[in-house]
Amino acid sequence: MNTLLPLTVAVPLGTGFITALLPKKLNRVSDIIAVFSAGVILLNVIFLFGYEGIYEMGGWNPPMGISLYIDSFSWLMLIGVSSVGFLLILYSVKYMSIYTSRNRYYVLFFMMIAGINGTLLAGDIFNRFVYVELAAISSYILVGFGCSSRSLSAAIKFTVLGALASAVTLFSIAILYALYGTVNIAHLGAEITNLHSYNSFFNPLTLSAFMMVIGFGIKAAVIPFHIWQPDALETAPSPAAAAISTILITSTGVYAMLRTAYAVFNSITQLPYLIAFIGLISVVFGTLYAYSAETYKKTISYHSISQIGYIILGLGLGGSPIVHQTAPEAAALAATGSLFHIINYLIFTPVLFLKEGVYEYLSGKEKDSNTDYPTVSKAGIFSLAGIPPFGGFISKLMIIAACFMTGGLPGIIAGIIASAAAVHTVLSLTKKDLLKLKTSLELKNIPGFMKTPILFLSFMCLASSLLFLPVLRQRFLEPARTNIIPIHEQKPESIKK
Amino acid sequence: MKNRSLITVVISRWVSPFIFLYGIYIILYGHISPGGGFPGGVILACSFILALLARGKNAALKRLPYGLAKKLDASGALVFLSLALSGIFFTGVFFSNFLQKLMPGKPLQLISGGTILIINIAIGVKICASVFLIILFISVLRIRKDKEIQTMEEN
Amino acid sequence: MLYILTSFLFLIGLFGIITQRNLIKIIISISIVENAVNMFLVIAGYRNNGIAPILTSEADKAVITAQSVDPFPQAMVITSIVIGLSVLALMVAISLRLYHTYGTYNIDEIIKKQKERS
Amino acid sequence: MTEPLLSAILFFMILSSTVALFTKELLSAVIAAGAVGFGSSIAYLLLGAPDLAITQIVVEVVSLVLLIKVTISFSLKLTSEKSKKPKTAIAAAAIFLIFGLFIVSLNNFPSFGASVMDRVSDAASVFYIKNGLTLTGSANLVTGILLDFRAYDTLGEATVIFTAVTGGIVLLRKKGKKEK
Repeated sequence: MNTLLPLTVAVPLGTGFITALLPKKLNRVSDIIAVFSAGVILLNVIFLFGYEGIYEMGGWNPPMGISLYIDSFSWLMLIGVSSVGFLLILYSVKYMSIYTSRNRYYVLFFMMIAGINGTLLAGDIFNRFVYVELAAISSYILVGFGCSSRSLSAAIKFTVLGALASAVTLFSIAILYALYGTVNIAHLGAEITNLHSYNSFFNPLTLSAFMMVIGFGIKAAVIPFHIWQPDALETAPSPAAAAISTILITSTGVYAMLRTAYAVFNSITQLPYLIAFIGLISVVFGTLYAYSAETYKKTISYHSISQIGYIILGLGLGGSPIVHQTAPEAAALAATGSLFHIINYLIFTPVLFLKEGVYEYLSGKEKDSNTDYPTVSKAGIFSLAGIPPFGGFISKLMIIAACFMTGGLPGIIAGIIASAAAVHTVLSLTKKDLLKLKTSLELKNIPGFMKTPILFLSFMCLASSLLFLPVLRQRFLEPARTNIIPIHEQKPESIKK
Repeated sequence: MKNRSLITVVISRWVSPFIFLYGIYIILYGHISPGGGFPGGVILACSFILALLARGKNAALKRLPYGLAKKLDASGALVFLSLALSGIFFTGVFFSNFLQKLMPGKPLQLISGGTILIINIAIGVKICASVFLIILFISVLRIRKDKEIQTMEEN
Repeated sequence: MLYILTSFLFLIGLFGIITQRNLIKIIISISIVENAVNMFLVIAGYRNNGIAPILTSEADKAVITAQSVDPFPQAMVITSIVIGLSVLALMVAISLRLYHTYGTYNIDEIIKKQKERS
Repeated sequence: MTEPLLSAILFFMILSSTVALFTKELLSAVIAAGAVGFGSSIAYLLLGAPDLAITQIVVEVVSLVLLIKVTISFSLKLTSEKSKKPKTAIAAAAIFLIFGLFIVSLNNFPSFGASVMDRVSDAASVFYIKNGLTLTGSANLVTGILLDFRAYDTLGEATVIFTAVTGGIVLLRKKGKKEK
């Protein structure tokens, strides 16, 4: 058992508690503590590279105690989350000086990171529920951090939907517990595969699966459940908006939904289609809403919904048993493309919010700007639009190509719709003048703490396309893909039963 | 301050020590009878909340000052976390009940269950401070005539 | 039967969240939903003629093993009750602050006043 | 005997939650919601969960204090709701549709009183009940689970309420932004 595993959660928790104990005047000290421990978390995760296994909390075996579980997919998410988290903390040091009570902000931010790390490592659905709640509650507060009336109304909207989501998730856990008597993910998966013997489609198990998808779908802000997202992202402080749109949504929404769907409900063969369908809807309506959005931040928020849609679409296709049988390479491509797109999404979305923060910091105004930002940060928007050399292009292409490769009619229709949406994304960004290269802000004026994260992430937008190289792909993406997608070899018999 | 009825003031002054005592009982005997850190902590907080509601902000803050409550809130959680971490130190496993393994007490006695008793006390203190703070914030927030918001925290 | 009643309670809360326009009533609906879910879990842990999972003497052990209700859902429900309390406190804090700005708990009026200001 | 009694309590809870939703006065809605909470506390007592009953009753007291505090300390307004009849009707229809789905789905759900422990022999709870006392030293098995077997969950939960308090401090402070 690797002690680094629980430390990934314990370090941010401890940082939060200690920062809360510090007196208010020592803002400098809390800055140093925050940056230091964000670095420690990042190092911690880097040292976990290649480690696969479980950690039994308190030394109790899995069904009795709680277990932490790490594999390549969780590691991939963890490294993304902790490096983005580190950069956002760096950025916040300078940016948050325009807000009051900065050390409380650090407390909340570290609680959110602790919740996210706990979510990613959880090997137990109830434990995952608790840590998703922790991350969610801190994010509700971060949205309302500015205490302006608009941010407060965004926060209450987010809170109400989040509370509903958690109740629905808990209901689903309750049904699973009443049926199988365990909440451990591995055990539940095994029990469900063995005991799955319902004749009708309407049974407690599908009800539970449905509720789980709805609950995590609200957290992931996919289209029917997206109403909290644009408001929340528009009014939150910039680094908090960047954190919520990337690390929170991908881990407590997308990761939790897919992990539960594939590890627990793997015997419900229709579930991947539902997930892929939700993804497709999000892709289409995300770009459509973005076209008519008024402000810059709203446009970006809706576009990020459609990017999440691509991720879910790809992983839904990649997990479906029928695609697996008819066109295995399409399924593999879709899943790999989705994982690649998660990485790209984690890189390009923060840039879009952070450069907005630079403008706010320098001018003190909250109005949105289409003109004032360094040219380098354009990389983010190019990657989002899918302009060729950038990472976003390759991953999107992989997902769309996989749709066509499935061969079936629904796959082709999905591919056509998804590629039309991709073109539409570029068009709507061009219409809003977001793709033009123009600059009126010199890099010199930006404080170093704010400049470094933006420059690094912008560079990574381009560099991430290197992940497509077979050497790196096989090292990082392929193991993660085999970890998340269940193997469907024994499927046909269990369907017949 | 508002006019407070003499009956509420006197009765609340009489009752709140008993509520406090009951809360302590619920916390300490949480591992051998129904109860535990959570309900016990809320009951402890209730004795302060009663003072807050019946006799006003100052009477409650005299018993549990604001700064102390904030410190107790964070340090209770910190004690819990450090007990979990000391599990690594003593037995090599996070969250192991090392006291129970090293020197098991006699079951059904007060001193039994190893770290469970300590965690119960830490959680009790923490929850007491938290719930008191929540109610304090809600009841202190007022808008004066000049639209200045009165809160506990100055910026 | 009990499960159906509990899920009906859940759906009443859901109905409230969808239709109510008053913040306090939405908060109430959420607490109803949470109550229903907790109730569902505890009912699932019940055993016929069950007793509480608390030992009073060491000799009790056999009785407890044979008759005690499931302690695990109770532990989960305690966790969920406390989470519910903190979410409720948070929502009350936010809506109180909104009330101080707009003088109402009604969502429609808040939105209307927001549009007037901007 | 437990089942009819529980059904009666649940009916009472359903009734009072309906009152809470449809009454025009906020204070009565809050009190009706309190009735739901106290009803569930009694139900927990009947279901053999005294720990939960205590927790639920104190938490309900605190949340009632919170809700009454925000409704009573200002001028008590009637909720001015213009009834949007068609929208409410659609929502009600949808809810009944989902209710039908619930009934159909929960059709072959294990009956009341058939605990998981009797059905699944290797369930975690069987282990807890057999060995809880010897392994944790806690006679109250629920506390044993909360603070030893699954203490990690409890850490998360304690952190959640800590975060909520921090949120209270943050959201109810004077000014969000410094003035330039």
